[in-house]
Amino acid sequence: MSSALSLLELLSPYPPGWGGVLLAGAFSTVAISLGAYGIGILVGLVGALGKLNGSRPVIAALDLYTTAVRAIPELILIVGLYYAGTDGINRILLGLGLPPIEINGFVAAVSVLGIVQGAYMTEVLRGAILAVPIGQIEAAKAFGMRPITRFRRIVLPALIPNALPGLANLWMSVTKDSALIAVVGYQELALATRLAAGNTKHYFLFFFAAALLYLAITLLSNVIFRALELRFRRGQPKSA
Amino acid sequence: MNFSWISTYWPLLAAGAVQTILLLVISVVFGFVLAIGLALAQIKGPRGIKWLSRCYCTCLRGTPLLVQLWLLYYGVGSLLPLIPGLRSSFLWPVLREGFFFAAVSFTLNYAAYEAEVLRGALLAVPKGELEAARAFGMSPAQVLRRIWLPRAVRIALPTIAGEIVLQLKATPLAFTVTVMDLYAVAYKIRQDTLLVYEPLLIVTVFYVLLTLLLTRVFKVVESQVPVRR
Amino acid sequence: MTQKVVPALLVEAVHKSYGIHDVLRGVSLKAHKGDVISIIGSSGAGKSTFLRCINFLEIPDRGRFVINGEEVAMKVGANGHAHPANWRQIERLRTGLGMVFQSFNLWAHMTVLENVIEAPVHVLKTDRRKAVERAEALLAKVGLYDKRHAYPAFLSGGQQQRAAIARALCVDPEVMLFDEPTSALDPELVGEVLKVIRELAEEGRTMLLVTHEMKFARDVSSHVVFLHQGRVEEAGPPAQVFGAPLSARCREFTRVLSN
Amino acid sequence: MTQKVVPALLVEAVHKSYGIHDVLRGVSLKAHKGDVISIIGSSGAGKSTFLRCINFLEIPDRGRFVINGEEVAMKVGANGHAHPANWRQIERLRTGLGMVFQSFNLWAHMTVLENVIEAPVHVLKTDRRKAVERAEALLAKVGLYDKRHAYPAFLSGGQQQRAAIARALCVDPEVMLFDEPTSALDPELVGEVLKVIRELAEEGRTMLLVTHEMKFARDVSSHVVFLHQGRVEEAGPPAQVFGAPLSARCREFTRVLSN
Amino acid sequence: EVRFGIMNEPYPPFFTKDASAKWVGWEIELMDAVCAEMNEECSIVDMSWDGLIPGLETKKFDVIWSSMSITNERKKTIDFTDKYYNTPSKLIGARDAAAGATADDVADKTIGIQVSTIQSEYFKKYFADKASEKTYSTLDEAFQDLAAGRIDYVFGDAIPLAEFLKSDFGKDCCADMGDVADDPAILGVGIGGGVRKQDASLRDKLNAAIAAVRATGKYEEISKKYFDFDPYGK
Ligand SMILES: Nc1ncnc2c1ncn2[C@@H]1O[C@H](COP(=O)(O)OP(=O)(O)OP(=O)(O)O)[C@@H](O)[C@H]1O
Ligand SMILES: Nc1ncnc2c1ncn2[C@@H]1O[C@H](COP(=O)(O)OP(=O)(O)OP(=O)(O)O)[C@@H](O)[C@H]1O
Ligand SMILES: [Mg+2]
Ligand SMILES: [Mg+2]
Repeated sequence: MSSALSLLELLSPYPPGWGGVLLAGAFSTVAISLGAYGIGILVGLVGALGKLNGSRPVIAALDLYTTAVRAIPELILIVGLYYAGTDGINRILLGLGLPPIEINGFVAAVSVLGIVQGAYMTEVLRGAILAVPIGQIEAAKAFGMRPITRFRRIVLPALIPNALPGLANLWMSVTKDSALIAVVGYQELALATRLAAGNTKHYFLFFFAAALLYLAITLLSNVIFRALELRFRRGQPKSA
Repeated sequence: MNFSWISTYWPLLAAGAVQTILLLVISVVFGFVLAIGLALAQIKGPRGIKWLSRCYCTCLRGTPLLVQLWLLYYGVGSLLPLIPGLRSSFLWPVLREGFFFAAVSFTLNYAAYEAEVLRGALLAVPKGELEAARAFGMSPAQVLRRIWLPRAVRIALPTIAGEIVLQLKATPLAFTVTVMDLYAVAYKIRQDTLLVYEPLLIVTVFYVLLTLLLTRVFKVVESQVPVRR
Repeated sequence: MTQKVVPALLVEAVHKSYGIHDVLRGVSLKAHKGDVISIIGSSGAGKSTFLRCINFLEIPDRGRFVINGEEVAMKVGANGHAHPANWRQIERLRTGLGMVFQSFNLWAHMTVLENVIEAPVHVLKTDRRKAVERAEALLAKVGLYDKRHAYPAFLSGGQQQRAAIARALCVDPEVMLFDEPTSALDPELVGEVLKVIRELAEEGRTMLLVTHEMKFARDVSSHVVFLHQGRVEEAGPPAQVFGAPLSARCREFTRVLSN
Repeated sequence: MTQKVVPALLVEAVHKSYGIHDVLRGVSLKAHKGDVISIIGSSGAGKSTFLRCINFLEIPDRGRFVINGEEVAMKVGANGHAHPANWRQIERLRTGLGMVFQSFNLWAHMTVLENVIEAPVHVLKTDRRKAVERAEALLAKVGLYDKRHAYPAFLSGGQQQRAAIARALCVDPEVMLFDEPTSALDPELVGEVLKVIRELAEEGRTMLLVTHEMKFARDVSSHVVFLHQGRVEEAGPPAQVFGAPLSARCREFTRVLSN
Repeated sequence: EVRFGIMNEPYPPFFTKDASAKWVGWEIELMDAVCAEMNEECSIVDMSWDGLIPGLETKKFDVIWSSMSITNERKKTIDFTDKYYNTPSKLIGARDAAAGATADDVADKTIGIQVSTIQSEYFKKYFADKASEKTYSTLDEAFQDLAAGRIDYVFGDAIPLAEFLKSDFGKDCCADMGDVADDPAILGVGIGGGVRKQDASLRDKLNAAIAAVRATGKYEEISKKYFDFDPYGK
C-alpha cells in the first residue's frame, strides 16, 4: 500500500507518515518511565532504610519483597494485577452491592513498574548507604540531628555518588521495560515501532529510527546523570 | 488452575531451563570480566579510550537489547556465511545457532550495565587504601586484584545482584533468535493452550528459586566482612 | 565533691561489651560546670567507647546518665540490656554535647565552612549569616580561615582536626567531649587548643577530654581519670594522679611523664 | 656528612604545588644507612606531602631522588612538570620503602593479620606460613596479637595505628617512612615504638619520621629537619635543632619543649 | 454493543493500525460487515497478545477477532465461532532447493515454523521423524533466517509467505516449494472468533452473521480488495 512513499514521507510526522506515531510513542515511553521511576525511588528509599534500620520482621518482609518482586516476570505482575486484581475487586464490590470500578490501565501499569523498580532501588540504595563512611553519620548524630535532617543533609548527599550508576542503569532499563504497558493496551515507542515497521515492511528504517529515539532519551538522561554525579562528587579527590 | 499440560511439556521445560541458566551464566561471567576493563578505562584510561568506553556504555545501555540482538543476529550473522570456508568449518554449527548470538549480545549488554555499576563502586573505595597498596610496591594489576576490585565489588554487591536478576529477566529475548529458553517454552504452552497464568507460574517459580539462590550466595559473600553500623 | 549543685554531667556504672569482650565494666564520673576532666589510659582501654556512650553513639548495656541536669530515661530490653526510652530526648540532649572525634569524621561533601555551620544552621536553626560569622571567627582562631572553602579530602591531618574542633565549638555546647583533639597537632597548636579549652572552662563549660599527652592533661585539667581495662583505676586532681598515684598500674603508666 | 658511602636516601630540591598553592619549595634531604631523621614543622607545612613524594604517591613537580642507591629516572612532561620515566622502577623501589600513613589506611576488607601479611605474600612472594609467623610475632610486639582476626573497623584508634606499624614492618624495608606513627598511642606504647625504631636503626635501616612529639624526636633521631612553609628552615642533630636553633622560627616552634 | 478484542501488533493485510491510528485490514472490514449483519454497535479494544485472554475473561471485550486459529487444545479454554477464513499452508525454501513438499523432500533439513500454529501441529504429525523444527515467534524472523541460510524451509500461512516471496528481499533468495498434502483434521479448521464459554448466544449470533455475510456476497466483495483467491478455503 505505502510502498509508494519515500523514506522521508514515511518518517513525516503527519499521516500517512509514521513520524508522529513514533514521537507520540516516545513521549509515552518517557511519561511511563518517569512515573514508574518516581514511584520506584520513593519505594526504594523506604525499602533501603527499612532494611538497614528496621526490626527483624520488617527486614524479613522487605527481603521477601525484593526477592519476589524482582524475580517474578513483570508480565505476570501486570496481567495479574490489572486483570485478576480488578476482577477480584469488582467481584467484592458486586458482592457488597456496589457498582464496579474501572482501574485505569496506565495507572496500573505504572504502579506495577514502579513497585518493581522500587525493589531494585531498595538494593541499590542499601548498598550506597552502606558505603557511606559510618563516622560521618555518627558525627551527624552527635550534633543532635534528627533522623530526617540527618538523612537529608548528610546521608543523602553522601550516598548519591555511590548510588547514581545503579540508579542510572535502572532508568535505562525502565525506559525499555515500559514496553510491557502494551499488555494493557497502551502504545509506547516499542509498539509504535513494530506497528510502523509491520505496516510498511520497512523494518530497518523504523527500528533504526526507534533506536535513535531511545538513544536521544539516553543521551539526555546521561547529561543529567553526569551533571548530578559531578555535583555530588565534589569534595572527592579526582582520580582514585 | 490447570496443570495437566505439564506431563506433555516437561522435557521442553527442562531443556528451556538449561538454556536460561546457560545464557545467564555465560553473559554474567564474561560480561563481568569485560565490565572491569570498561570501568577501568573510564576511570584511568587515556582520553581516547575513556571516550570509547563511555560511548560503548552509553550506546549499549541506550538502545533496547532486542535491537542489539537483532543487529548481531540478522545483521552480522547474515554476513557470516559470506566469509569463505566458514560454512564448512567446524565453527559453523555454533555460529549458525541463535544461542551463540544471544550469548554474545547479552554479554556485551550486561558488560555495559555492569561497567557503570563498577565504575561507581571503584570510585567509592577510599583513596587512602589504594595508596597504601601502591606504597607497598604493588603493581597496578595487583592493586586491582587484591585491593581495589574486592573492595569495590563488596560495595556494589547489592546492585550487582540486582543487575544479575535483570539479566535473568532479559533472557526471554533470546526467543526472537530461536533459542527456546524457559520463557519461550512457557510462551509456546500459552499459545497452545490459551492458559494465561499457569505456564507463567512455572517460570515464576523457577525465577524465584534462582533469585533466592543468588541472594543467598550474595548474602554469604556480603557477611564475610562485617560492617560497623 | 559533695557540693549541693547539680552536676553538669553524671555518669554512673556504665557497662558496655562487644560480644564477649567487656570494654567498660562500671565506669562512673561526675563533672560540674567548668570542670575539665581528662581521661587517660592505654590504647584499647575503652576511652573512646566511654565518650561515645555518653552521647549514645554506642548504646551502653547498663548505666545511669544525667546530662545537663536532665536524667536520660532508660528502659531494659528483652535481652537484659538497657537502651534509651526516648530517642527524642537523646537527640535534644545531644545538641548540648559537642564532640570532636578521634578520626575527625568531617562531612566529605561539604567544605570546611559548610561543615562548621551545618549543625548551627540545621539543628539549632541559627540565622545562616550569623553562623557564618561565628564560624569564620572560630576558623581564624584555629588558623584555618584560609582553608574555609576547601573540602576535607584536600586538607592535611592537622587541618582536618582543627576543622573538627571548630565544628564542635560552633554549636556552643554546655558539655564538650574531646577524643584526642590534639593528636595531629604540632606543639604550637596544642598550646592554642589548651588556651581555648581554658577559656571555655572559665565560661563555665564542662569538658571531657581523652588524651595521650600527659603534659597536656596535667596542664589543662581539673580532674584526671585513669581508665584501665574498662574500669576507673585511679581518679583525682592531676597532682595526685600524676604525682602520687595510689594504683600501681597508674604509677607505671604515668612514669613516662616524670622522666 | 661528606662520607664517600652511597646514601640510602637522597632527595634534592623537591617542588610540589597544588594549583597555585606551593606546598614544597625545594626540599632536600640525605639519609645514610642507620639514620633516623625526624621531620618536624607546623601543621600544613608539607611534611606528609614530602613523605608521599618520596614514594611517588604524589608526583613531585621537580626534584631528584636516589632511593637505596638507585636514582629514580624522571622525565619532564609537556606542562614542564617532571614525572617518573618508568613506573616499574617505582614499583620495585617501593618494595624497599615501608610506609605508615597518618590516617593508617588499613584495608577494610581484611583482618589485621591479613593486612599485615598482604604485602609479604603478594608482593615479596614470601611463603605464606612464614609470613604469618612473622606477622604474628610483630603483632605480639605491638600488643595486638589478640586482635589479629579483627577487622579494622572494629579497632580503637591506637590499635589501628599499631596494625599499620606492624604492616609496614612486616615487609622488612630498607627505608621506612613514618607519618606521625605515635599520634594515637599512649605514652607506654610510644616508648615501645621508640624502642622498635632504635632496634631498626641499629640493624642499619634508615628511617624518616614525621612527628609532633618533640621529646620523641629528640630521643630517637640522629638528625632533625624543621620544615616551614615548604622549605627546610633548620636541619641538624637534635641537640642543635632543639638546643640552639639558628632560625628564629625554629626557636619559637621548639620553645614549647624547653618549658 | 459488541466489543471486539484485536491484538495491537500489526498483522497486515488482516489487521493493523495505520499512521493515523485507524484500524484497517481485511479482518476489520469483515468485522464491520458482521456487525452490520447483527445490527450491533461495534467497537475495537486493542490489547497485546498477552492481554487478549484475560481481557476476554474479565469482560474488557466480548470477542477475540484476531486471526486466532481454532484448535482442540484452545477449545478447552474458550469457545470459538465457526471459521471465517482459512488460508492454505505453504512451504517455501531456498531458490536452489528441489521443489516438493513431502516428508522425503525435507528429510534432514531444518524447517522454520511460527510457534503454536496449525503448521506446527502438522509438522509434528508428518515431518517430525525426518526433519527438524525451529520455532519462531513471528514469521518475519523466520524469513530473515531463511534468507540468511540458517534454515532450509519456512512452513506457514500462505498469505504472508506469498507476500514475502513477492518482496524485493524474498524474490532473490527463495521460492515456493508447493502445497503440502492436505489433512482436513489439522489444516481445515481455520480461524474463528473467540468468545467466552458462557456466551453461547453471542456465539450463535456471530455464526449466523458470518454465514449471512458469506451468503450475501459481501464476503467476496471484501476479499477481492485484498486477495486474488477466496480466503474462506474449502
Ligand atoms: N564496634 C566494635 N566492635 C567490637 N569491638 C570494639 C568496637 N569498638 C571498639 N572495640 C574494642 O573495644 C576496645 C576499646 O576501644 P576504644 O576505642 O574505646 O579504645 P580507646 O581507649 O579509645 O583506645 P585508643 O586510645 O587506642 O583510641 C578495643 O579493644 C576495641 O578493639
Ligand atoms: N590533595 C591536595 N590538594 C590540595 N591541597 C592539598 C592536598 N593535600 C594537601 N594539601 C595542602 O598542602 C599543605 C600541606 O599538607 P601536608 O599534608 O603535607 O601537611 P602536613 O605538614 O603533613 O600537616 P599535618 O601536620 O597537619 O599533617 C596543606 O596546606 C594542605 O591543605
Ligand atoms: Mg580511642
Ligand atoms: Mg601530615
